[in-house]
Amino acid sequence: MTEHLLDVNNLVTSFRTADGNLTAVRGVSFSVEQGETLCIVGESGCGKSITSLSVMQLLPKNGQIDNGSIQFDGKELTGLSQDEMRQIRGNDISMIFQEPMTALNPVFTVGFQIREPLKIHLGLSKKEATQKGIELLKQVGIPSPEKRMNQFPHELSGGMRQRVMIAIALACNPKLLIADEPTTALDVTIQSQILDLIDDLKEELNMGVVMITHDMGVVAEVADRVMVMYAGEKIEEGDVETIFNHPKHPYTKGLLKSVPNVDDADHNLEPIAGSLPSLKEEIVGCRFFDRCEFATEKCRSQSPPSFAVSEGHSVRCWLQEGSHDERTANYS
Amino acid sequence: MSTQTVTAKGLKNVEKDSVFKDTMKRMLKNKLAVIGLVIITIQILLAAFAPFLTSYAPDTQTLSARELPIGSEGHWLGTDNYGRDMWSRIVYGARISILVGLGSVALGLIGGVILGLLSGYYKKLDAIIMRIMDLLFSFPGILLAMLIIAILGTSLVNVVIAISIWSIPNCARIVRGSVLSAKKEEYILAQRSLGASDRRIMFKHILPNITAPIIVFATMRMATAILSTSALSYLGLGAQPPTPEWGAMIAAGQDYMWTSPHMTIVPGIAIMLVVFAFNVVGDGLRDALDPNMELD
Amino acid sequence: MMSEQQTILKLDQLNKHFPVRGGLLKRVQNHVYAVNDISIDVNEGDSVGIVGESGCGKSTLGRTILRLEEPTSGEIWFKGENITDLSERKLKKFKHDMQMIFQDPFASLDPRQRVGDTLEEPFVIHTDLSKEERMEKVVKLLHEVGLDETHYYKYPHQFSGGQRQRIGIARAIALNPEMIVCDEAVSALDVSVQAQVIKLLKELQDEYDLTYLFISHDLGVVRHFCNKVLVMYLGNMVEWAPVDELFSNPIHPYTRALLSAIPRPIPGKEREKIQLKGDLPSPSDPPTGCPFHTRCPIATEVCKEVKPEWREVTPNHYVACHERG
Amino acid sequence: ACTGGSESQPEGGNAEGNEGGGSGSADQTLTYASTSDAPGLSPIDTNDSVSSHVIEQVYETLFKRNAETGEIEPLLAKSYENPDDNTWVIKLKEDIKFHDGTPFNAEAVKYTFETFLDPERAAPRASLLAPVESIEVKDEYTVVIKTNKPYGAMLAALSHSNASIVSPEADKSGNLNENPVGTGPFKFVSWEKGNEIVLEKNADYWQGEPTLNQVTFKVVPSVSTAISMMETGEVDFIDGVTSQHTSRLEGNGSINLIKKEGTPVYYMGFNMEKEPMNNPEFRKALAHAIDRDAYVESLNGLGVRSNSFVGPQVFGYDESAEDLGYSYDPEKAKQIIEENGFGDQTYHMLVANRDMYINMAEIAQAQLSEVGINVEMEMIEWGTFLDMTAEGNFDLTFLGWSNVTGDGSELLYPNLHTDNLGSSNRTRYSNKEFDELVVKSRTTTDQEKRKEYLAEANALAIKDAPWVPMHHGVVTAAVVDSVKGLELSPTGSWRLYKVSRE
Amino acid sequence: MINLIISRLVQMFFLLLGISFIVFMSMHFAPGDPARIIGGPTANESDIENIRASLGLNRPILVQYWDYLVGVLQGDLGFSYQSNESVNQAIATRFPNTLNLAIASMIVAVIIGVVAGIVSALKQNTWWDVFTTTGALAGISIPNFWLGTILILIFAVNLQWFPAGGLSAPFWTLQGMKELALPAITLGTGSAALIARMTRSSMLEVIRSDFVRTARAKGVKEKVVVFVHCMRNAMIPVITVIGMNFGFLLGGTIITEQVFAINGVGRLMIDAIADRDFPMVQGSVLLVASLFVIVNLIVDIVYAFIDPRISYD
Ligand SMILES: Nc1ncnc2c1ncn2[C@@H]1O[C@H](COP(=O)(O)OP(=O)(O)OP(=O)(O)O)[C@@H](O)[C@H]1O
Ligand SMILES: Nc1ncnc2c1ncn2[C@@H]1O[C@H](COP(=O)(O)OP(=O)(O)OP(=O)(O)O)[C@@H](O)[C@H]1O
Ligand SMILES: [Mg+2]
Ligand SMILES: [Mg+2]
Repeated sequence: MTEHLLDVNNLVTSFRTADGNLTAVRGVSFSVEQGETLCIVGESGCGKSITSLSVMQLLPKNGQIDNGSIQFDGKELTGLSQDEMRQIRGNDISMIFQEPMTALNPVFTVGFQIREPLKIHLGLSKKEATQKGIELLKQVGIPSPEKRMNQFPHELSGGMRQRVMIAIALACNPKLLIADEPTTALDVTIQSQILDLIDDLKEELNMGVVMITHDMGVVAEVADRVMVMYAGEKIEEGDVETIFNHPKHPYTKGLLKSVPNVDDADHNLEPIAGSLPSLKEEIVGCRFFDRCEFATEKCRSQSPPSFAVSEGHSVRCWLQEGSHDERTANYS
Repeated sequence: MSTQTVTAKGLKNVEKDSVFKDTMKRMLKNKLAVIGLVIITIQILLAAFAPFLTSYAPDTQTLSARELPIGSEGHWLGTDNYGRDMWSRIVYGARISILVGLGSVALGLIGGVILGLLSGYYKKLDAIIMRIMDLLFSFPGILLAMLIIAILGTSLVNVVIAISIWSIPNCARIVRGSVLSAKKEEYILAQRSLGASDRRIMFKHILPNITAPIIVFATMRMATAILSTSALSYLGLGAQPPTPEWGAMIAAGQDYMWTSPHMTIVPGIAIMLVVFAFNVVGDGLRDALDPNMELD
Repeated sequence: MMSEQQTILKLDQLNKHFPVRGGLLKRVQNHVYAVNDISIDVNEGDSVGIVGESGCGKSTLGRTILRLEEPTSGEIWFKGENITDLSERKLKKFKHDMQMIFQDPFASLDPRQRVGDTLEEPFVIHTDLSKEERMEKVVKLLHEVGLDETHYYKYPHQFSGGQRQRIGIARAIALNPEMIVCDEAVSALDVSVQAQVIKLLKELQDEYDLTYLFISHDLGVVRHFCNKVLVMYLGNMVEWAPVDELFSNPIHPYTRALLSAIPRPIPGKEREKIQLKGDLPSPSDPPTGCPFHTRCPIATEVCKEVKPEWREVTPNHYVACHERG
Repeated sequence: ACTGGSESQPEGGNAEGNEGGGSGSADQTLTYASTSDAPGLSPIDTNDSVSSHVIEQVYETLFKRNAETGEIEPLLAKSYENPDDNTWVIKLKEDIKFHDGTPFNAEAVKYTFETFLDPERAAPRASLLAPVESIEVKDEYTVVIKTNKPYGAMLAALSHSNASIVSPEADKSGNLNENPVGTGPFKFVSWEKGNEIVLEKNADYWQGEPTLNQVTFKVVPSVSTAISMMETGEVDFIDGVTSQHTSRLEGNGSINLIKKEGTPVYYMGFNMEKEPMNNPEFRKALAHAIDRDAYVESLNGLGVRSNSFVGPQVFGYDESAEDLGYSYDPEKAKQIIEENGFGDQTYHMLVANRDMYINMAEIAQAQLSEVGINVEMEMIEWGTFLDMTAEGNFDLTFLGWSNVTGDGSELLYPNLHTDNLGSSNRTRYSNKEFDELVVKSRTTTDQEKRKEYLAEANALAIKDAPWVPMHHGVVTAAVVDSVKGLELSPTGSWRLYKVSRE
Repeated sequence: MINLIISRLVQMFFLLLGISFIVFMSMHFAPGDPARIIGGPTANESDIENIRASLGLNRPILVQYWDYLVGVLQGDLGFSYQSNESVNQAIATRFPNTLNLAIASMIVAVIIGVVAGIVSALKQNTWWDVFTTTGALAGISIPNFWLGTILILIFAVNLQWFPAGGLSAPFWTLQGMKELALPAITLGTGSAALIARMTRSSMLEVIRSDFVRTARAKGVKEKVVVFVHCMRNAMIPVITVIGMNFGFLLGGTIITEQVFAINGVGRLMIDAIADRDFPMVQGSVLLVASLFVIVNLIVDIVYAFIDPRISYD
């Protein structure tokens, strides 16, 4: 195994609730290279955000990482103290959140919020930080940045705020950018601007990017590699062409068929029946079992391991057992 | 789609979930709220069974047995300056507190809810009603009550009226605020698009959905009402002697604080406990009444 | 989808402006021009997609048509009758025929009412059915949208988003309406569920001959679901055409930009993107002339001053643009 | 020659007046706490006990009642004589000056009394000198007062604090209410309304300099707080202590509780104009029902048990009255009540919300209910109480009369005489025979005769029982140890001239 | 901002007009005749008529109200029936005491309330939380006058740390502060408890919000997260409570002034109501109501400073 920028191995994250422990992320492993975009897709509640928050160690109070390792740049992140983690957050790893409306503090100016990471991690003076902040705003394409520095978030439009978020995330030239549905709340025209922006910046700064989304269109547009999650598990991973053109997991296939195609009016929408299982449900077998048209008895009773279908393409489905004997329990 | 043969009769076998049970379940997880419920239950039981729980009438005087301390024979909570049994007075006082609390809160709610609904729902009425509420609101509560009692005369009933009038603006504001936000909810819009009448929307849909803040307000207000009655009694404007109202008991006992502190401390603790109980129950309800909240 | 079909809805110069109050005496200081001069004809059985950016007045248009908002001016004709000024009472009979499905499956159901009661509501309001009969109707409805009687006594919070949306649909179809306004009816749903709901809506349309006004910002869904599309920008009509025509031959620069911005679920497909400058202007302070000129890549001097006319470019394809009209 | 019929006033019960002395041991200052502020400081324009406490330190009257003997003695007057029943020739002391330097002389007396009687000025206590027809200056130090009919209570009236002599200059040029000027041992310094009035010693006082340097009258609405303030040394003196505070005060070694039998009388009154209160049987039954011994006992020594309306400390009292009246006999009460069916209705008991009356009312109510009389109590503010009793809007009520002049006719006349129906005669008692006796007691100057008339009238009223006398007052004051020389008069008033701090 | 102030003042004008009308009418129709109180128990009907005439009480009520109003508009609140003191004067001497008391108790309440609220929010579900929550609830539940008396007994009489009553020294002196301490605690406790509860819940809400997560993701220190990012947002609802509470405090002064022998407007008011001293009642009620309006105006202005989203133009 070569050293990756981020290497997550068998991550298990759970929540303490009144009804007992809920495991939201179940043994997920993935890695990200420099200059590479990994997209995590999956339906609402499948654990995408929790996976990324685990990496940042910003889980809600009742959440905890139960198992697994997170290596960043060769350094193990689990077990770091809050203070050590703070050095990394906003500096080496940055994160952008879904809601541009609420992710910025409404009572502080844009300038204040953008100066903060610069002062903390780069030790800039207020004046230097202001200079740098203006540059950053310019970099993310905000017109008249000097004026914006003194404005409050509510005075900016949604797209503008998301750009500010990106500027803040990029302030310290992070090696890894995690973007949790950065464009879901935006209009398509704005979305396309933001996606382009992230892509350009990635190229420019040679960052690794983890992009979380449920929009297959976005995936196709920005991803180098794709990881599909279902009910807390990674069920398929591969490079973007493989996932779109040769999906192996029935869920991935279903997902692709559920997306209406703008360019093809006759595209036959085929919904996947049923809905996500609840996290509370104890499931011994495959978690997709009751929605899967190919399900067998084995699927019900045994949880499938990860099968490597080809170089860099792994699928967690019993259907792959026969066709490929090479079996890896743990993909790395 | 499954079989079409099932008719409404099939419904008989279907289990119903109840909001009440759910709410109670959530409430019972909140320890403080449970303590509060227990205190309130005890108070209600005391009030209901007062004659069976006491061996003296609350206003029977024994001038020869004045100011007996706690633990005296036959009077485990002692007696007051007229030789009246403190326990009887506390137990009968529970009735008064409940009546005053319930009465004033109920009256206040009726006024407040109606005004709040109207002003939240009808923009045209809003300005007028809210200005009147502002007017009432800008009087400090006790002062308003004092003025009302000055006009109506001193009696427990008038205290109830005074406190309820003073609750109205508060209640109306809360209701109005909730109505304003409920009105914008899509399910209300849905109701309108079905062609439901305003009255139906207000009382069938908006009102049930704003019960949470109203109930919370009511429980908290019970506490305030009990406290205010006692403050008015302290000023001589509340319960009439020999009514064993707790606040009046404290006020009367103040002068004996030095020699017979139990005369103030016992009713003082009674008030504190009940006010505390209503507050924690109110708090607990606030959390428990949110239908979207999962059981956690 | 020929025009020999009956017109069910006709909008004539429909406007909806919200007053903005302020100042000392709370006087009207300005207006939000949410819907401006919308005129279209919708035929029976049509599924009309209404698309545009957030805040461009789609929802307001939908609500105004259903008379949930009072139109500022213009006329609404439904089934040959002018319903613009009908009183609430007279309007009630039309409420049978026009229904709405809402965007937020969590907000559109009364959280304090059992699902059964929610679904009985239309019958209580509009019919004299007995409780028993109503229950029977409701059970039938539940089956129709893919649920069953076990859900009758449940509360909305016990359902998933997709199921709730089905309940919303059941409520909308309860009285056998002829036209349903779907305001972002599938936007909040996951793709797999979204597909389920779209399928359901289509089935219902086939079964009951429904007309849909389908408000959406997802052009993929619109393409799939609708047969006509109205593109709106800042409260104004920009382009109005049959769906295939619009997607294959978009004329207005805004429509083009919109189409080009949609991410296609086909990796590696390079396409020419038309990036728009800046953001949507404020609807309370719309630009003069063509509302789009501030962001238009091909705007000229005329566009700044003169509002373009509504022109039929090719049959049934209308557009408002000076340059491409 | 000393009797005084002066007016008395219904006891407010709460208006405690006390004086206090300054704190530090040698520091000759005193702080007195009262529950309310004085409405004014002019003897002419006020009519209440709080004001009179201050007035009595600043002003002086022509005569004063000796606190010990109860005799009336000259103060600013040197002597007096009655050439006839309607003429009072009063010689004045010489060389006395008001605080503002104005000399005290016959002109000042004439001015004061004429102003007092001026209908324009509408002095609230003008009735005190109502029989006066004219005031003449005979010479610099002699005044002649003429009355239109013999006035038995003249000296008592002239010793009433409202008949204090004021500086004519000060009254003409300023407002005595705000800026009092008299001849007394203390001079006015300042008044912060609602908070405190400060007096300082009058170094030129004609009887010699007082010991106290400064006196502060502080307003402390809560008696309990006032006592706390005595314990922390912020207050030196309070008066009008009620029974609930006695044990706390007595328990404190550094506070002296002074008690003295006094002139006030407290009673339960019937509304004589209403059924069945106008029935003597009813009143008799209720009088039998109330255990006044137990009640007085519960006052912790702050009340005197007596059947008489005219109290033991009041001129006109006769011991034989104790054998009259109706003693505690609940059986008899029950019997009368049953026979007459008095128990069938609920009676409206109107009570002013002042501690003492509430106390009486609570006890009376409990005892009445034991004999089958159902009473509903209405507690109201003093102001409304006056209104409602004046309108006769009650069945039973409780009242008191402090009797500032200590003279029986000034109790019986205002409270029970037919003339005063609708004003101070709140129980609406009217008895011709009684009226005649009272008038005689007022117009006779022979004190022995007066005493007989009063005793007779008293006996008559006791028999008719428009009142059930609850108790006769004990005037009280509590002072911190270091305060010496305070003398309480039976009317509850006090002077600080001889007070000192140790 | 200027707009807000002007419009509030205009609103206040009408509010006061309404209040004065209601109070005027209700006092006049309430039982209890000021003339009889002044006349005292010995006065007869004609005396009382004279007094009524001298007070102008025998004129038609609307004429009386109009005259009163004209006076008020000229800044003259009339004269006390009881002591003939000018109402302006009476209020001017007592108001500073009430204001000192109210402000001191507000300070007590805000300090205790905000600190307790933050502690219990940060230590949610620990016994710190239980302790402060219970304490706050107990604070709400104690009757004012009871607490006052107990504080006097403990801290004035027994420990002799503070005086038992009175307010004479200016508040900036040590003596003045000592005098204010007990009444301010008595009066502030209830509000402190309310503020603590509000602070706690609003803090908890803010702590869970997205922008706090953003701040953490930037690597901001926890202390800064809490005291810079959370505090200011959490204070927004708390400030409303503070404003509302001021009315409650003003009401509370009535009792506190009574217990602690403070010569303030509250006491003036009860005495005036009891004496049916209409001009005094009117004047003090108008004062208290305007104070309430002004405080809430200040609250709204403070709002705009704390929350940039609020603009009043
Ligand atoms: N604080 C929490 N306590 C308990 N469960 C939680 C908590 N936060 C999240 N979960 C649960 O964890 C699961 C995964 O949540 P996550 O936010 O990662 O989903 P997601 O894939 O990001 O979904 P979305 O697309 O809606 O953002 C969900 O089922 C959610 O209910
Ligand atoms: N009740 C109202 N009062 C004032 N302005 C309103 C009101 N309702 C809507 N608006 C304004 O009208 C404009 C159009 O709103 P509308 O909700 O119709 O947009 P939309 O196209 O549905 O947007 P979205 O896609 O975000 O739902 C917006 O600028 C909105 O702020
Ligand atoms: Mg997420
Ligand atoms: Mg919308």
